[in-house]
Amino acid sequence: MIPVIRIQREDFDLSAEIAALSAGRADIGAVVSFIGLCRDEQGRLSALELEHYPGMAEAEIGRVAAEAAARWPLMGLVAVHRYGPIRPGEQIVLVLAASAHRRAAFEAADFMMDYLKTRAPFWKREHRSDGTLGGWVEAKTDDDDAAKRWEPAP
Amino acid sequence: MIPVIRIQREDFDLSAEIAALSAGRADIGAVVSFIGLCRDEQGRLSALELEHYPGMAEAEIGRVAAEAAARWPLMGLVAVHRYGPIRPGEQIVLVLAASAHRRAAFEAADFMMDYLKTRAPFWKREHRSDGTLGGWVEAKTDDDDAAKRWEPAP
Amino acid sequence: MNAVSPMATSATRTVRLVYFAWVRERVGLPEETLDIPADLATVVDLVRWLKARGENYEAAFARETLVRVALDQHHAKPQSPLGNAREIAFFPPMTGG
Amino acid sequence: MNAVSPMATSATRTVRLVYFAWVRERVGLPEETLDIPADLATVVDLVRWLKARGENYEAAFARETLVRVALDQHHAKPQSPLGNAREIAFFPPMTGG
Repeated sequence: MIPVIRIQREDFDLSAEIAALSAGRADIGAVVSFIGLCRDEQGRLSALELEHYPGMAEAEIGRVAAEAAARWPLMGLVAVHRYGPIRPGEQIVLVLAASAHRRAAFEAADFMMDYLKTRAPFWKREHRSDGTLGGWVEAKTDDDDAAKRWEPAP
Repeated sequence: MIPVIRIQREDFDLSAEIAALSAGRADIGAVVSFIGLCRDEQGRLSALELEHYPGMAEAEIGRVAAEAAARWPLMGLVAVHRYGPIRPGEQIVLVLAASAHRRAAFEAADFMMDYLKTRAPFWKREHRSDGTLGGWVEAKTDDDDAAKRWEPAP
Repeated sequence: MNAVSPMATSATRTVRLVYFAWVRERVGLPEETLDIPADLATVVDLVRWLKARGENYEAAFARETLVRVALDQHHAKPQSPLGNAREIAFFPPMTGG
Repeated sequence: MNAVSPMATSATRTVRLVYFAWVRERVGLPEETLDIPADLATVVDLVRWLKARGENYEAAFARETLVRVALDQHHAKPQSPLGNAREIAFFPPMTGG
């Protein structure tokens, strides 16, 4: 199983990604997908600008994917993360995990998102509806806590 | 938030369901979807035949959806379950949960699938590749255990 | 025995019984409308009454605890009172999803 | 002080420093190639050396613990040895996904 990892400016199509993953095979029983979308925060935002660290973004998501593949019996794993300006309602990130059974697919997708949030080198900046440039979005300690769920108990 | 629940013979399209869910709004930050597919079990199966209890299938999935909606702050919830003959590689079931944040979307989709497995009145029968009629698929105690994860600790 | 008068025991009510999957195959019918004794209190009482009706029901309910029941399209338990349920469904543990 | 000869302290090596998000804005550069003293052992040593270079670095690393680091595109910690890293990146906690 070779994970598919892409960092791109363009939008992505979930159905096409699932079709590519499952084409010509009948051993997949469960596909879990996550899509992260840009919110307008009650109309406050006109866009998010996503900055990333080219090279490391692919490498780091690849390392997270390799961990997921080692941990669950996956038949497919896809992570697509966009950069550049993204408007409210648009898609930012996609994670897809396929397995014979649902538990592995759910856990792997959940794990991927938690680690992508805390380890993938992307930074969001707000553009406000009033035309001004907003601040950099602050990291949530929630996200660190979420990622810690996957670590072995001390 | 009114859950969308459909029991149908025809296939479904995930991207279309997500588009319908999120059309014209920019408050959704996370969409988690689950698709269950028919496996061929190493070539042993030519199809699964899905029998259901019309009326109760919609009603029971509706009750599970209402529980999910009471438990998580959801902005969209879709469950589509097919019946009739389904060939390996084809889609059987779809669950979609949308929320402002990923944790609620993941948990609600996971919860929906666990309860759908143990409470929705559907039964699978195997049709074998050698042309004979196989047996009824037996329920897994795994599925009961999975559903119990959501109950309050005794 | 005074509490149960001959009139009460002969009283019946009409219910629709529906069967699915291998329960349906063993009973040999997808559904039937039956007059059942009005004094059957619980699901288990009904199952035992059905088993006395013939071998097909004996076969379907051979392992009573394996068969699930719904009263008017709501899941119920063997000890659940039948109440005024008009549609009673018997089926194996579910395997959808 | 005998252990540290003048020659050793004047030895340098060339690294590429890259900055992202508000670290980039405060430093005022997206990247730069610098000759750093070869005896800087850890990330913290490098950060303190950078802060002595100017106010822009002072501002970027005002709260040292808030800035994250990657050595040759692998996450590292303040106490991590610099080793032979050629590309050293500084950035705020990530907010992707």
